[in-house]
Amino acid sequence: MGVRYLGAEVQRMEDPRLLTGHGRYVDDITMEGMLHAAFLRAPMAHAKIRSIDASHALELAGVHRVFTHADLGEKYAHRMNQLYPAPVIDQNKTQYPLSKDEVCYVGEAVAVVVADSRAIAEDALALIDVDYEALPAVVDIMTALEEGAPLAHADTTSNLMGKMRSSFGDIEESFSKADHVFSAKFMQHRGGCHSMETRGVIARDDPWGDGLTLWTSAQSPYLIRRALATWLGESEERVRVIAPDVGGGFGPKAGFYPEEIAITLAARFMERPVKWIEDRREHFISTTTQRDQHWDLEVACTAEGKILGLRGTVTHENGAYIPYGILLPNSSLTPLPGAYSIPAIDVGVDIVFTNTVPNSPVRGAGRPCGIYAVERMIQVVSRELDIDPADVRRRNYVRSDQMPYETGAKLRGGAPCIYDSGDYEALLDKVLELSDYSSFKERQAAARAEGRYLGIGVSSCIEDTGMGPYEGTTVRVEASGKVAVRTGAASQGQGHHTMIAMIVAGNLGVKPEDIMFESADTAKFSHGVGTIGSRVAANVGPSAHDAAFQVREKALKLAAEVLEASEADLDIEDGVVRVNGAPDLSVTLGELAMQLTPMSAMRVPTGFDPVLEATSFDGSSGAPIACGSNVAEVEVDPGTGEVKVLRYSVAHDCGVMINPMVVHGQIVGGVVHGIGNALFERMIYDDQGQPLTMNYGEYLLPLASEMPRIDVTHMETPSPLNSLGVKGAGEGGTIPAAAAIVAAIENALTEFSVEIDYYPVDPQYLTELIDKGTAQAAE
Amino acid sequence: MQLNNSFNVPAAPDAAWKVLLDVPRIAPCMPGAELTEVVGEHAYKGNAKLRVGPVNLTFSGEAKITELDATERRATLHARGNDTKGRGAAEADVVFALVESDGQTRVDITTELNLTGSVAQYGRASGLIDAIAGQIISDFAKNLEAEIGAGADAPIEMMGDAAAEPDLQPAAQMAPSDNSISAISLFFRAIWAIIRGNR
Amino acid sequence: MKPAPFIYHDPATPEEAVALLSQHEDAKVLAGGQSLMPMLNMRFVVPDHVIDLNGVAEISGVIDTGNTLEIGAMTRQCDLMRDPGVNAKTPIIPEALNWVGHFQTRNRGTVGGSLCHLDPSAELPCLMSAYDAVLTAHGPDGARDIPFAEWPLAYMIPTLGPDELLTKITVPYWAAGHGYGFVEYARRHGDFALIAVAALLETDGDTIRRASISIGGADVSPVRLTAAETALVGASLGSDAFKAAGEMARGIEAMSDAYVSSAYRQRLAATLVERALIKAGECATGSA
Amino acid sequence: MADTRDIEVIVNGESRAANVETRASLGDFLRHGLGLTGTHMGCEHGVCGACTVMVDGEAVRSCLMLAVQANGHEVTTVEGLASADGSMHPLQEAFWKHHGLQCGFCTPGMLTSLTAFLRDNPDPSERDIREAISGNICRCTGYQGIVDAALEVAKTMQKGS
Repeated sequence: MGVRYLGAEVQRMEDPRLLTGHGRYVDDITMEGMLHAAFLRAPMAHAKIRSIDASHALELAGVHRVFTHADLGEKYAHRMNQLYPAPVIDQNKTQYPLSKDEVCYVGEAVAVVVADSRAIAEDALALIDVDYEALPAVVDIMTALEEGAPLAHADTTSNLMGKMRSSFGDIEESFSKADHVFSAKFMQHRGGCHSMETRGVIARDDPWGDGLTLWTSAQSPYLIRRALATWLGESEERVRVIAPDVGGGFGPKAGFYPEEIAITLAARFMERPVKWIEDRREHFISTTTQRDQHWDLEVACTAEGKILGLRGTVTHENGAYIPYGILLPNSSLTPLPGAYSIPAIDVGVDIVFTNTVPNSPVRGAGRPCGIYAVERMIQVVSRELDIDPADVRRRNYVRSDQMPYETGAKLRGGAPCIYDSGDYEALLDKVLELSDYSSFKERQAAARAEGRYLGIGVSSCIEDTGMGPYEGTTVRVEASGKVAVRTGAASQGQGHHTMIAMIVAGNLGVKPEDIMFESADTAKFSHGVGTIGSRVAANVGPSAHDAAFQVREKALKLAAEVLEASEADLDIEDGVVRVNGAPDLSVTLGELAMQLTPMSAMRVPTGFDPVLEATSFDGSSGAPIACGSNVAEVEVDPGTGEVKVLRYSVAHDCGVMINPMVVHGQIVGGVVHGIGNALFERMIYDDQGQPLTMNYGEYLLPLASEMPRIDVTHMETPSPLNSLGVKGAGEGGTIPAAAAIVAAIENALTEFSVEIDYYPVDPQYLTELIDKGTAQAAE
Repeated sequence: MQLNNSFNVPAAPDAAWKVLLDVPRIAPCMPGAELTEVVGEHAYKGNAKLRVGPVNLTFSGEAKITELDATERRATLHARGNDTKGRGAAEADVVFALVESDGQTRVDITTELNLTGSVAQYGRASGLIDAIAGQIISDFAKNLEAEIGAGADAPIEMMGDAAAEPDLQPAAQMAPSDNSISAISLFFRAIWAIIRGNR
Repeated sequence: MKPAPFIYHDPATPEEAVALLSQHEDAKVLAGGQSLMPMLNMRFVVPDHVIDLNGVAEISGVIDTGNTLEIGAMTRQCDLMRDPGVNAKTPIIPEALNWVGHFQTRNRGTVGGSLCHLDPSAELPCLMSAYDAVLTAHGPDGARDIPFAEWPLAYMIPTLGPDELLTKITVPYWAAGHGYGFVEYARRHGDFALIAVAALLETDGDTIRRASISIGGADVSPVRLTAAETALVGASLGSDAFKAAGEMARGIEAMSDAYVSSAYRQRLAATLVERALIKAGECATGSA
Repeated sequence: MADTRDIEVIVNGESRAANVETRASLGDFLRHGLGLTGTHMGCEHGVCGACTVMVDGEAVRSCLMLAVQANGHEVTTVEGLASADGSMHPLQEAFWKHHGLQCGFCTPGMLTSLTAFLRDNPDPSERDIREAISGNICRCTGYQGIVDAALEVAKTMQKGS
């Protein structure tokens, strides 16, 4: 019982709707009397606002109002709240919904026009005259902390937002007893969100009726409800937030944005619904992104390549404000030992303000950076000691017999990071086999004979997923026989409907298609967290499992009474409770639900809850640690610097897979995102903080034409931390990808002694390294 | 971005200084620029036109002498304009310093130019936009050189009158008119030279 | 990202289009729209009038005159690619068009539109430069022919008067059996070329009789590598001559932008000129 | 006042008349003028491909065409791919089977693009398909399920013919 659909490749229930053009994304929603908004955004990275004159804009036919900070009034004159307060934040800079008197990045919202149509609202933007006094801008993190550097905020004395540190073990001893100490410095650049659906908000305020309702393209409607109600100083009871179909999230949609407040207030003041749909240019300059991290590391190891310690410093670019706490630097440090047993680590992070778009996690958050750092140091050890990179890894892995293994690092919130289960070496063996690693040298030699440069790169990762404690589910059997399932977990394409329906259907004994699924509407389910950090399956899975099980128990108990049979003799299939051995004796779940309803001429059984319903918040206790090993095979063309990814192999372990098809899709999509980070996606600012990469011809998202076929194999080591044994899968593809690609490129260009200290690796940079290597070889 | 230009004019620093302060007279030296209004002592309104490929920009704004040091013969002109169709803004601080050199005057012009908004946000044309701005300033310096040279021969009182009661007609039309093909062609050929020279 | 308001005109003949251009000062011509529409949507280009040529049927289509290929300015890129005559006599054109955007944009994009937009990286100007094509413009006083070498005036500005309309492009045929190679390097399929090279070779046995090499993406308009063309004439097909031509490309003028330096463009030009010539050499079957 | 035109367009087989502002894109007209919100606007500068529809059978970007330019033409959107009886197009079925979509935002453009592409290229290689959809950006799937779906449909079409 119960596991019927678990592990089955069930085609997604949300798909027919989406495939036939019947999805319902924010911009698809329209309502009577709705007005349209457009934002005037700061054109410079740092400036004082001297004055704003909207009089010409207001004269334009079809323009209803223009709101600036001053127009919102005293009640709404305060900065946004810190979503994730943390003691290490020394300078807690959050934005105003509309800039008050200083703008700190290009794209900061300064005013909002409300008009009959979006086009008219945009017409009006050009007619608003803002008098700015330009201030010096800081863009480069490597000089931002120097004496005399321009300040990102006029009222501060330093660009240092805060410092944090991950420190454990005896680092001095590790380094003093080491046979070798190697060092490396490298810059990591991660790009933006670029969900194909931009952000968008509709607000409707009905103070005498439904209260305030927000439709927003978001990952965490409950967080938005809480943040919005808190900012407004109003009760969450009167705020309803709905995330309808969301066209991709990837992290930046997990936050709470100035526009969500500004559109709410516009709707409130106008007493009409107001819609704002972010356009793609706005997305580049107003949706939070991940940016630069500079790492300066030293690794201590034995002559055999056993790593004893890792120390160094990180400079983390935070952007202009702190919309999302210190989640990024924190999640960069947490995975620092990687899949390895490293006795001592001491790495500090300086978190630095710049006059660029504020920082928030993008798929994987800081984990891809932390893992890249560890994997780079493994590569350095492998290169310097001339040991096969797979073997260096093998010598350092946390072994399965060491599980649960406490690394010494801390999860967010300060809980110890404990690797719960997994067999990292077995996973490596699987990926080496999948990628034909052992025969690569022959492939490489054959290609070299034809003048082609092939390279191979390995990377391993761990990932703290499934951060609990909960993401709840309610399961209720209706008299119709349909089963209503509600959860707070918002989906941006992860297939939550299907996953939860599979679990509930299996546990309860109904057909998946009889499940009516609703999620991400704060009015439909009391309390939720959000779809972040690969946490939904590991939390909503157990709660759906538990709630369905509870309903089943209730139904069986009631059926036993109705059918006058022993509970032990009952079973439920396709919504019908039958007595084993007496097929004629049956009652449907719908009839049982009906039975509990007080109706004339029907006896309501006593001793039962009024409805066949249960709500569970069972989740994960701690963070299940998923793991993966990847092998990338690339070809580099020294003539152009082009890197082609020929093959990409993944062995991944995210515990028990609920729907392997969905897991596969998450991994493949995640790898492609990681290849984008490694080779393509780069957001450039000039030294004045003007963003230069403002369209999809210049910001290079990975396309089908450059992506390889990605082979994936799985191990299923159950997590002991939740009832289903599942771990998260949403980011495990992305996290190790850049490390594997960069290692493969270096391997291809061994004869040029290429050492890469920056990604995304662009062809010009690579040709410069090749030419440098060629010149050195000639000397 | 900072741009530096220097040139010599065959006039005494005092004479050159007077011409320099006559903004209505020197404004037309800026390619594509025109003054439309005098709004106060040392404060003016005007337009500047610029074409970048298919994009025709007209910056409309104000110019103001913000610092004036007659003894050191240094002046700072602050100019700021918004594109009339909302595509961005240009802001410049132009420092003019006059130094005597062998009975003549060396004019040092330091321009701190900042383009903002969508006009400045196109990576593929970034090198080109810098070059165009550089060319405009360099043309301005050349035109100014000619103008100051010419002005040095004119009676100083005349120029004082002109400053007090400005004639908004360009004193000398050296700026290429923005829709004259040959002028554009010349202009861009010069820019190409700069782009190439910079590499 | 909606266009600013404009007055829309849809003339049916070139004369009507020219009349509209003469009449309206701030007018923009809309051909396939694959470059102009993004600029309108982003409000980089904010014209008072848009003159849509999609109803001007007579400037669309290709004619084989025997010695030349005449391409109507409004001929869609997809139609040019599919035309059997074009494939037979100017095979480099369909090969190069494969690199122009994506099939969806080629379904709307026109030959004339691309030539007038004159993006430094665009493939069609690079091709027309290699062919020394002649462009015919109609104005209020009738037609005039403009050799491609005189077509680019400045960065993304062709030699067209404000009231002139590009109507036709004439491409002189190269001898049957000529070799051709079109190579480019862009970061992703369909992206702006960092460097594109079109190479044409006529041969007599193993001897090169005539060569044309055009490099796109390096400078603000396509660059002909005339010195290498001259050097190739009389040389034998083969790697030495092609490598030498590539080395000459290393010295061309090239732009820098936010993404790549002029030095990288020069290095790339050297690589790609050699590769384009190798391709051209391989498919030259002898023209005699 | 706004410059408008009366247009008549056959959309998914049905004649639709409307008065449109001349600056309105075809995509915005389909979505907001006709309520056919299956066509998605992802970038509005012609790169992402989400807004792809078929005009007279050819796949085009509906953000790069004015609504007024569709006057007198036939437009097919994702809503018009399924049969009249509601059964999905083979490509839609294959996307479903191969997990060719996650968030579903790029999907309409993928489907319209591939419908036109496979009609004209019935025997494509994987490489051909990858190039064909290189003008359609998907941030979720890594493209593999989409490519597999298209390959399967092509194979079925081959057998059927």
